[in-house]
Amino acid sequence: MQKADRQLITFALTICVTCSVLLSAIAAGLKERQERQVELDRKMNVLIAFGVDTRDAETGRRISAERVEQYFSEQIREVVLDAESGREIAPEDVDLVAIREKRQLPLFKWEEDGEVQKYAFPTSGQGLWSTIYGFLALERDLATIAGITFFRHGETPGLGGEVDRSWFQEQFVGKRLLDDDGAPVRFQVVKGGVENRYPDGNEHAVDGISGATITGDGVARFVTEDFRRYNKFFETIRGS
Amino acid sequence: MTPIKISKGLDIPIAGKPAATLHEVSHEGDIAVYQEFEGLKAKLKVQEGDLVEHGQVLFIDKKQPDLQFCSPVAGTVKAIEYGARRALYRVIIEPSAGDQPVTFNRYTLDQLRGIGRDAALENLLASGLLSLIRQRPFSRIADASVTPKSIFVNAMNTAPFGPDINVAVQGREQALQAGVHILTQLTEGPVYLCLAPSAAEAVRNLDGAEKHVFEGPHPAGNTSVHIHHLDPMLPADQVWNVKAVDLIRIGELFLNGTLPTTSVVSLAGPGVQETARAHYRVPIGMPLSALLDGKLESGEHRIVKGNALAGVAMKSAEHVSAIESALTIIPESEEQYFMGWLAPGINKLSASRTYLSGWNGHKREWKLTTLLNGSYRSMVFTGLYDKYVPLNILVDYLVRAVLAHDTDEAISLGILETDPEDFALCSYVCPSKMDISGIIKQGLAEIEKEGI
Amino acid sequence: MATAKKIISDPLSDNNPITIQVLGICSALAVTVQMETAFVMACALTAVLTSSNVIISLLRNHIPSRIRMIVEVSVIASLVVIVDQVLRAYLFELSRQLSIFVGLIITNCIVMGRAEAFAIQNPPGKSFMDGLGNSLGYSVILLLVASGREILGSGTWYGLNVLPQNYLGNGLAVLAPGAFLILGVIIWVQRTVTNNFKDD
Amino acid sequence: MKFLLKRLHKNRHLYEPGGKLEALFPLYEAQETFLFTPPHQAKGAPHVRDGLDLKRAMMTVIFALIPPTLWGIYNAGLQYNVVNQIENASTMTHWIQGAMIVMPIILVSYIVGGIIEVAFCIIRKHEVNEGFLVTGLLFPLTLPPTIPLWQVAVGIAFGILIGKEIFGGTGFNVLNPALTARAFLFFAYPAQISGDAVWTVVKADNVIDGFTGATPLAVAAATPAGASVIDALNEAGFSWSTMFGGAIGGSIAETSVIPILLGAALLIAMGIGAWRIMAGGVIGLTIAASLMNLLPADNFSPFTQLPFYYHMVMGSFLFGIVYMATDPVSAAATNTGKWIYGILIGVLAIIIRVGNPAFPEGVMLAILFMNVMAPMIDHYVVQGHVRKRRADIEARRLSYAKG
Repeated sequence: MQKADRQLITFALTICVTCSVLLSAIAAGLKERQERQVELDRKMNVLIAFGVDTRDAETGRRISAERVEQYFSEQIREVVLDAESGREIAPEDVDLVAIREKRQLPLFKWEEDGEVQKYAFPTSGQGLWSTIYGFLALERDLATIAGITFFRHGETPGLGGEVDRSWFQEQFVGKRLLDDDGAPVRFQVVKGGVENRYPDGNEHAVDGISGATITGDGVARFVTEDFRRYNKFFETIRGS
Repeated sequence: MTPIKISKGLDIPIAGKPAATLHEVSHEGDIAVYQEFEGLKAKLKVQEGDLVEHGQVLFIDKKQPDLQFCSPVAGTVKAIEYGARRALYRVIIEPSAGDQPVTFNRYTLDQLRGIGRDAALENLLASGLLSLIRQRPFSRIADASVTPKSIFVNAMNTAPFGPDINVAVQGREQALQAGVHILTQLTEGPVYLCLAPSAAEAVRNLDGAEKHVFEGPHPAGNTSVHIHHLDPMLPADQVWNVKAVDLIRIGELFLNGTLPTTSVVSLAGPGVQETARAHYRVPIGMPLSALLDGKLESGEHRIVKGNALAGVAMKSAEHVSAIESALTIIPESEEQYFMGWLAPGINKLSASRTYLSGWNGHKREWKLTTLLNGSYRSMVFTGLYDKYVPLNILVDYLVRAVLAHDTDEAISLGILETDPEDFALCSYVCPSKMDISGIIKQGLAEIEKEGI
Repeated sequence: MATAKKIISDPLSDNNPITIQVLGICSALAVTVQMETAFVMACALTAVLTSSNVIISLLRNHIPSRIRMIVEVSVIASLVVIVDQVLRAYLFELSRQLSIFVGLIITNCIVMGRAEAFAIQNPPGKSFMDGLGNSLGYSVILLLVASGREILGSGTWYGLNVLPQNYLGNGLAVLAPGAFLILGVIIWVQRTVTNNFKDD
Repeated sequence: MKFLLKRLHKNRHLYEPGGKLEALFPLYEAQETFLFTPPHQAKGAPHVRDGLDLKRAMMTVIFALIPPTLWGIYNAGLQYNVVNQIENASTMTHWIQGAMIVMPIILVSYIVGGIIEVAFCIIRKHEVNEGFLVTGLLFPLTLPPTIPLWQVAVGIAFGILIGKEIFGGTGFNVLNPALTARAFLFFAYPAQISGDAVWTVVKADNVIDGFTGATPLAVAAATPAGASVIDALNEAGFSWSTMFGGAIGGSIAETSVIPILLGAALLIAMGIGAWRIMAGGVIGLTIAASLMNLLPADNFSPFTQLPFYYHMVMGSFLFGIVYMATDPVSAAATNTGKWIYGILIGVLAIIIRVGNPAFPEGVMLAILFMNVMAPMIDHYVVQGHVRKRRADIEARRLSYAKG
């Protein structure tokens, strides 16, 4: 082997080793913090669905991580349900893949003074171009919507993209997912406005976004479907 | 003979068609010989004050030194004038009685059937009449060192206006026949004679040429159209062409052995008094003023050497051309019409149907002027031009290739088969008032300079 | 030092990496919807570009020329991964909005281009200046495009309302073609003003 | 009129080079050539010229736009009066009401567009081109009558700046400026223009029961799976004949077929509009829609099953293919190219309409896309022509040589 070649290989090796060691160290050092951030983001969205003001009114900044953790330790309890039986699953059986496939259903309970006041669960589904992700919170009656948030989507800005706007999300508050007989309804996002279609009002519908019929239909569909998934469990609670 | 029918094109219904009558005009005063060939570099052979004989050399072509341009009259060289860049403009000769005219080889009609190429060229070069024969591509004076693939004789005229061969041939039938025989000596290929449906017996029955009749609107009479239909050219081909009216003079040269002194000129156009619109046999080089005196309408006119579509504007102090036998007189105008874009267009001629005249206006005659009828605008690709060029050429793209100096593209689009005059109708109808012929001319010049 | 000044000022207009050399367009389109993301992206690129220039300049006499490019890529890639990791740990939400575009700095022609064109044959001091100058040239355009897009698209600038509340956002400015248009207009204006545009 | 001409000429020297208002010459030129034909003479051959100039050609397009414009005005008023339940509304009140809605839109387009056009003419020192007169009218006619005026201004400004001036002005633009303007509004302010909203001007406090106001295309695109689009259209009040007649909500000039056909007839008769493009568009639409009909109804959106003669009268297809696609600057120029260009517009319009639910109106995008493709189509047509031409000449020479 010639000297030049040896030098070349030595240099290449040095660079490789240096880079990999450096990167591994940084990745390992930051891993915990990054995971905390992901978790924090998820929790933040749950809080939004529960109607917690996550931004400081004056500064407009997000509330601190400690505050979020405080909410979760004091007032929020997370459980995972089995979609088929509708029962809670022991923490050791929780499976992330099953959650993604909606075979296991995470549920957040908002407790005040030891009593559950609100429930929240993730809801997601196809819009026009993309999957829309959000959380839906229900009042104690397990039928009235307490809040909804859509935090990730890839819809057209100005059209379907309006789902992340407050005007759209706020209309959900107070609407009901059960009819008078206690059966789950087909929730509607009404094109052209609820007022026009139902002059007497409709508590199972919200106004659509003009120009985004398919996004609206998608939202209505996956909210209805996800509610039905959880409803098995809700019925047991209502029954008790 | 089944006529070849041309459907694309347009006969512009301009007033002033020359009558089929021939008047003799004589002239005593000065005569002028012009250097009127583009790209020719003249070398003078006389000085001011020299005495010249009828048929004596005045100047030669530096590129083709055998080609001599001769005096149509005996006299004294009164003045030699130069134009831009010290190029020869014209030689003015004051006629006087000469001693002995310069003579050329003389043949009988029968001899001419077989004198051979060299003998034919000898006379044509020595007399300068080879300059009446043009060579494609580039429409330059025929190059004697080239044997053309074929020769086209144009015995028709569809442009407004030119001399009628039926009139010009009267009394000169033999000379025309002699001209055809001479041409057959110059090429190994065919000599095509292209006729109008109205061609007289004398023209129709010419011997030695392959005859074809072309029928249809202008430019059915253009040589490019004839070449395209009879014997299309590839880029390497060379073809000669000559007008039948000019061929008469070539025939006269060989039959008489002296340089012809007269040519037939058509005087036409809306600017000419109706009674004066006719054919004239005039001494070559006579002043225009003498010819036109008393024949024009009142007002300002543009004197055009050639036809209204492809001719060149002349000054009134100039003389009858030795190579162009049409004179067209068009009134000048700067008239402005109120709200022209709104007018129904009964009084304004247009080939487009946006004017009422576009629907039926071509049935009557119009006293057209030099008015541009619009302003210059940028080019818009419409395919409109293609309706007026019966040559299987995409004119818009040819024009664009030339403007972009893309000579290869221009050649593959067929520019070498054409002559600027073929695009005169495009310029005529162009709503942006583009000078299509000028662009093509510039493109041809560029290709000629670069070489194919 | 005149040359140092020129090294920094040249890439700002006369030789701007985006508007003149038309490099790094991909990220200029993707992250300029808001000032905030554009600013973070500009900082990330500045960090990567200056440090990659300095590191490669330091190594320039040792790098065997046969593996020159691969070493440059390794250095740049490592730096980019570090920046990406840090962003994820400390600016989670922004890093999610920037998504893969931070990672794509690796393939950003500006970084590789400066390493090849400048750092490999100049001392660290100058290379630092060059990296800084080009980062600034990139950042200026990025922030201009982002300003245009955020103001037109949402009526805000860096999250602050600059237009009346009832301003109707221009949806085109938010879409990627909007970035193309604004970038195109910037190039048009710059070339018209500096008369830098040459036919052929 | 001689008097007027004299007055014009008296001031001419002010605007000519060296005059006080030299910079404003384009303005002077514009007014003089608006009032009088220009006095220029043909400089060289040909020494006589045809009566047609570009101004006249452009004005012909404007004449051809008059029927749809008049219909648009009438219809805007009619829709307003019906929806707002104006009592005893007569034809005359429809006209007046419509003019009050539509004329401001057209005026804003002309004024804003005109200012930009003239500004560029002054900067670039060339004459005001008449093409802008067509753009300035075409653009507002493609807008819904409910469009806010400021959007009209922003749109036309964008269309003229980005659609035309950035490329160097009239004749150099790749895209049709009017369509560029509309596309800009479409993407910038989709809520106002996507065809899903109420497109009839409604008084704020007067919304009648059951009035949804979606355009036929929006209704068709939103038809649920398994249902028939024709039924859905009929239910929403859009039978084939109402859509043909056009007394429905929609963009100002696009709703009725009859005035557009009138305009098309005028354009073709006068030889200004390219009939090959129009015919190509109709053929392309027919083919594409009929092929869509062959798709299994169960697996695809019900929109695929709509017959072509419905597509033909819906939305802005006819208006687009007659007035927009035929713009000579941005369309294909060769005859074969025009056929291909037209057919592809028809095909693409259907594909976008049916296949892309976010853009129920595919015509605008189809034309813009084909604007970009037109030079390429022409390029291949020209290359084909060159090859064929040479082969043709060689074949003829060969046959001639054989005798």
